[in-house]
Amino acid sequence: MIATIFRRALYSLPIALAVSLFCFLLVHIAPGDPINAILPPDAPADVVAQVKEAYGLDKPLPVQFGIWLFRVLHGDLGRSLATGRDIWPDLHSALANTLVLAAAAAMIGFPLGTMFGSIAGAFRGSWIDRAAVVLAVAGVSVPHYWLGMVMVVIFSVLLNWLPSMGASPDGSGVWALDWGHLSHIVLPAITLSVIPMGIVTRTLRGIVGDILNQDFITTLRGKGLRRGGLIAHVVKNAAPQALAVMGLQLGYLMGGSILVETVFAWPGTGLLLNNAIFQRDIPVLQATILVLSMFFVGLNLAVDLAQALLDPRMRR
Amino acid sequence: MSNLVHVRDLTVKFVSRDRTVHAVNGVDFDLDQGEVLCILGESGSGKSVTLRALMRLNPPTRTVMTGTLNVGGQDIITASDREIESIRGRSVAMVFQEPMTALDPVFTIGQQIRETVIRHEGVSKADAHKRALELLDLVQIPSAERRLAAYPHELSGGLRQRAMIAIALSCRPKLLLADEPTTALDATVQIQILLLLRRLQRELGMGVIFVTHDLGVAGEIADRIAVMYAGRFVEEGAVREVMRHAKHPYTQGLLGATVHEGMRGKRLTTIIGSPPNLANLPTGCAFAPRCPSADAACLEAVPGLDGAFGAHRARCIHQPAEAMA
Amino acid sequence: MSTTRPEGYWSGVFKRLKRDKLTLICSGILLLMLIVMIAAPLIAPHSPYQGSMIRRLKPIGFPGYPLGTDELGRDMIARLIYGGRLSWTLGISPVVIAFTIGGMLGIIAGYAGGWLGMLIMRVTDIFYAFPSVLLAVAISGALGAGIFNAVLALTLVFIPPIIRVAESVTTSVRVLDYVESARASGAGAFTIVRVHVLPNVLGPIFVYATNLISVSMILASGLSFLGLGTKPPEPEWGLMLNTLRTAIYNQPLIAMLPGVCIFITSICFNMVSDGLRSAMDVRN
Amino acid sequence: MTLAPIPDRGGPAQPLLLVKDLSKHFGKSGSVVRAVDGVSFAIRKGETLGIVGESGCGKSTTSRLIMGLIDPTAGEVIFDGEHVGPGGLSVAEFRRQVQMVFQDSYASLNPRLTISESIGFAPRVHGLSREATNARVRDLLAAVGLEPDQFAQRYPHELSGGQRQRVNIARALALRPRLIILDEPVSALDKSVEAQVLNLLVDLKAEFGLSYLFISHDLNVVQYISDRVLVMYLGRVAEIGPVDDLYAHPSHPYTRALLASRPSMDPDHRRTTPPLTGDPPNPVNVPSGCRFHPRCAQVMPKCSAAEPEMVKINADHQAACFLAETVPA
Repeated sequence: MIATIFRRALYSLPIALAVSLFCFLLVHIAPGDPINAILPPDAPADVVAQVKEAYGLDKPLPVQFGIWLFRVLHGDLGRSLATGRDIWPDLHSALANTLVLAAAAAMIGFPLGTMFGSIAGAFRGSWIDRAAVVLAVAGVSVPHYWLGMVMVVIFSVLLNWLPSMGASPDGSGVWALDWGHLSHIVLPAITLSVIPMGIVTRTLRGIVGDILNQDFITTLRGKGLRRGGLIAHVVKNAAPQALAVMGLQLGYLMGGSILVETVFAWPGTGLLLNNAIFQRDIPVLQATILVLSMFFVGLNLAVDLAQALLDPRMRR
Repeated sequence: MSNLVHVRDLTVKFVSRDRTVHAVNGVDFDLDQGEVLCILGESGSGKSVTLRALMRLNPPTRTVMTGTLNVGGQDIITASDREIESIRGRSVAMVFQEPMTALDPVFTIGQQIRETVIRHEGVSKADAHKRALELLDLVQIPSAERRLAAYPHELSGGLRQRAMIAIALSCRPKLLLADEPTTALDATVQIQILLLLRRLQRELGMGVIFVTHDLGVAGEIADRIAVMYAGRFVEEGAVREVMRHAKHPYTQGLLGATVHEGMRGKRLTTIIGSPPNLANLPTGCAFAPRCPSADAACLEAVPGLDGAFGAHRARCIHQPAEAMA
Repeated sequence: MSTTRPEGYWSGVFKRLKRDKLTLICSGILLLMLIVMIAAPLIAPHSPYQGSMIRRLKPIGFPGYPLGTDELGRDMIARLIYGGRLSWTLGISPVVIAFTIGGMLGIIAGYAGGWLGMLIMRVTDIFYAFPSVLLAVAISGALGAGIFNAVLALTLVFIPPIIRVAESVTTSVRVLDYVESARASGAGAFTIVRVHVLPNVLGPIFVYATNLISVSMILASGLSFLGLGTKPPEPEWGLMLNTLRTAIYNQPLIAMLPGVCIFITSICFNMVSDGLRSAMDVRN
Repeated sequence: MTLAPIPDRGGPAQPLLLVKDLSKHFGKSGSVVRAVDGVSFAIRKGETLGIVGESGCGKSTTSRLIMGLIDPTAGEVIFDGEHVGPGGLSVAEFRRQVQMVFQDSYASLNPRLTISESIGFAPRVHGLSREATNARVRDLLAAVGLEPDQFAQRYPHELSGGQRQRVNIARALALRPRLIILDEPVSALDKSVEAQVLNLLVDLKAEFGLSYLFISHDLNVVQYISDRVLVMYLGRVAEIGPVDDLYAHPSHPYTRALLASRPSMDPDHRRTTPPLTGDPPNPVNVPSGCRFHPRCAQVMPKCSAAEPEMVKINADHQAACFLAETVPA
């Protein structure tokens, strides 16, 4: 088992390295001299020279990558062009807010998707199944940024029940668990939960349907097991795959919340990214994407390990 | 009515939106306690469906059953789901063809035996575990304690099938149903499983219904053989009678087509054509289109089984001269 | 056995599709939208660009402007029709390009295997380490706004998943006995791929790609919504949704219209893709 | 181009196919699967050589190695006196002379091609004109007992298993090969259809002057169709000999066990004890010495120490067992 963990962790190392290479190159695919992507256009000449030296911009690309990676590994993600401040503290609080939002959306989307999907899979061809399929297709087809606006129109503009912007009543970027903050998270969380709900519904419908079609289900029925006994078998067989899908979806929620955060002005990584794009603040863009994708790589590894833990056939 | 199994005019249909498949079309037989009946037939003959009907294991939403079907005094067709569930695995148990897919891959062998015992006898987990150990011993699986903790994929094909049999025997059933249990196994393993089943049947005094396509396997284990074609028994009788003095042209054809020792250099007799479409059966004898001795009379009505129950009888109006296989 | 006329694979697929009403309705809607967009100059009552300060944000049903006007007083019908042209192009072209490139690479990886297949698949793995929205935003964010950059970014997002599907389908076909038997007949790799592999793998890859169109429509409009795709004053559904955000207090219904168009397109492509999949499934 | 039958070269005494020390090891160091390990045999002109063995014995891998569908780890294939490979008979030319029929009749046919296109594929690849190919396809369909007008334009899913296997045989014949490798060709068929296909194979062999390599797990079928039989166990040859001699006087304990495992077909003389216990072992960890020794009833101390050489029992019959003795002719 320990060997498995070690081997899989080892396999994600080159991936992590390649991901950081991609993020490093983002600065270089941006049009113009990379120095202009790192420094404001009005930076004095000596600062330009100093930064060129520090980043090794006059050296060949592989060396530059080495220097950049070294800095990143030591926690130096660079400075923002727009504010001139260190990126990490801002990114840190934004990351926390995104995590809160993603977790809230997952807590809505996953259980609902699991419920709809399992019921649909268990009763293939029934009206419940058809309703769940329509719901799932609608969930994955809806432009969620538009859905966010619809929610705002209905619940904020027309009914005036819930706030439409920000993460907290006082406008600060720090989230806490109380009613004021909760009311702010309701609309963005519901909006964000629609896609994972659709996907989890679809996947679980497939998984449960497939399991119920397997020969061993006939064996179990032949042993006289009642519904409760059967459910235990279905759950244990479905768990590894279901977990994998949910893990990936959690990652997509983290990385994909940019549109919803923009609609609701939620002070997370998405909003940070949006502002960075708007101000062409490439260092912030780079740092945010690096951190989010590293998170995703780690999540993938965790999902892999959890799967191996749950499925005896994958332990090797 | 003291038979363990009593079946009269059993039909099983699978109904879907597009078509109706007549899988079983009037099967009659009795089985006594301690008797072994082999249902012999080719793919699509309805032999597995008949077997599953005895436990009502065919897909519940699409299956329509009619006739009389009585197992251990319980009417299977009219019983409630709850009654069926308490019969399954307790008084009637089944062994399947492919143990790899018939066992749950993410539960250990031990868990899969214990849950059956606990389900039907409500014993403690420790007692169920003790029973599981005894059962592995009974089916001759060595180092039982270790094997109980193993998952199906960790066992060889032969051990998996033994584990499957242990599960089936876990509540000492009166009737064991076996659906081609040796077909997926290697030759040297097949004979081990056959001999094991024969010994267990004798020791436990079970009635056994054994479905196979292999005449040789039937010859090793059966007391009686029923030959099935297009959802009907076309011939039924004691194993020696059927194998040596087959009455029905289909059985004779099957015997002639089965390759065995001493046939080298001879031309094999074959049955021309292929089996009928079960969604669209002919009105008369279903075998008539392939039968060498068929005539117009064969197409008029389905021939009945001649003779009394338990006797050697065939569903043919011509009953051609007895032929040696 | 009856002597029915032999039936090819595709005629069977079409026969099954004809029975699937939902798929037919959705294809009909998509076809109708396509015709309207192609015939835009003939159908649109006004120019999509010409605005007027005195006609700003007129409600639905306003005389001469059945769907009202936007925040610059431009006719919503014209902008929605012309916007569809751009949105569809932005949504569909990345999938088409990715289908071509990714399909080719995936089939090569699946059929050739070896170091080449390994290389292709490992590079694909790297792209899988990014959530798709993030990847699209990262690439087009670094490249800057513009239609070309948005299409490029989305193409890069869709190539890896298509490669994976193409590779796995090809690998499963390659080991089938009929391909082995074609190899045993002495045919060259190119002939085998053309006659035996392509006809059996293109269908599933194509179905998967149609499924991606729905995602691509949402992402493409999303990029424009973020200001990364089209630039004003070009009409594009995502961009329109963004600029109309200011109007959600006084004309909420008009502000929602572009999103409705994206939603309908996306859901129809999804339904058609599902319908195709089950029609092409031989098990049915 | 006419794709005429290829004339014989070395005369009747020269074996049609000679396999020398063929090996295939899968996997990397640490867990090597020795699927085929030093297998040698000959197929004579006009004969049927049967290969029997249980799952994992390497019989299917052997057939794929001969066909060149997988690359051997070691060994050589000689066809009619000529080495197959660089410097000898080209693989393309070899494949014109050797063809294969697989077990799964459905997976063996491209679902998108008509029967006629499937059979005509190989001749077209080898440059036969469209007209000549069509004529040949019709001849072949007739030869395997399928009415050309009725079947040529059909698709595989419209045919029964037996009909599909006839099509596969026709396809294997399309290049006028001299040797056909049949890998479990009747195992997936019902008994009544199996007999039809076996009769057909016997007829075609005479009609086209073929030799067969017939692979099966079914001892009865192999006995029926073969002239000589080769028994494989865990990637090695256990015994090889003329069918009557081998079935009547098996010299290897494994062959004896295999033969004794067959159902008796006589309810009055049923088997009473299983000839072997346990399953065939996994080829990942092969036992030392004689690979059969852990299951062998007559095991001796030296069996686990050294691997037995092939012992000549008589002119044509050999077994790899220390207990096998030469019988004076």
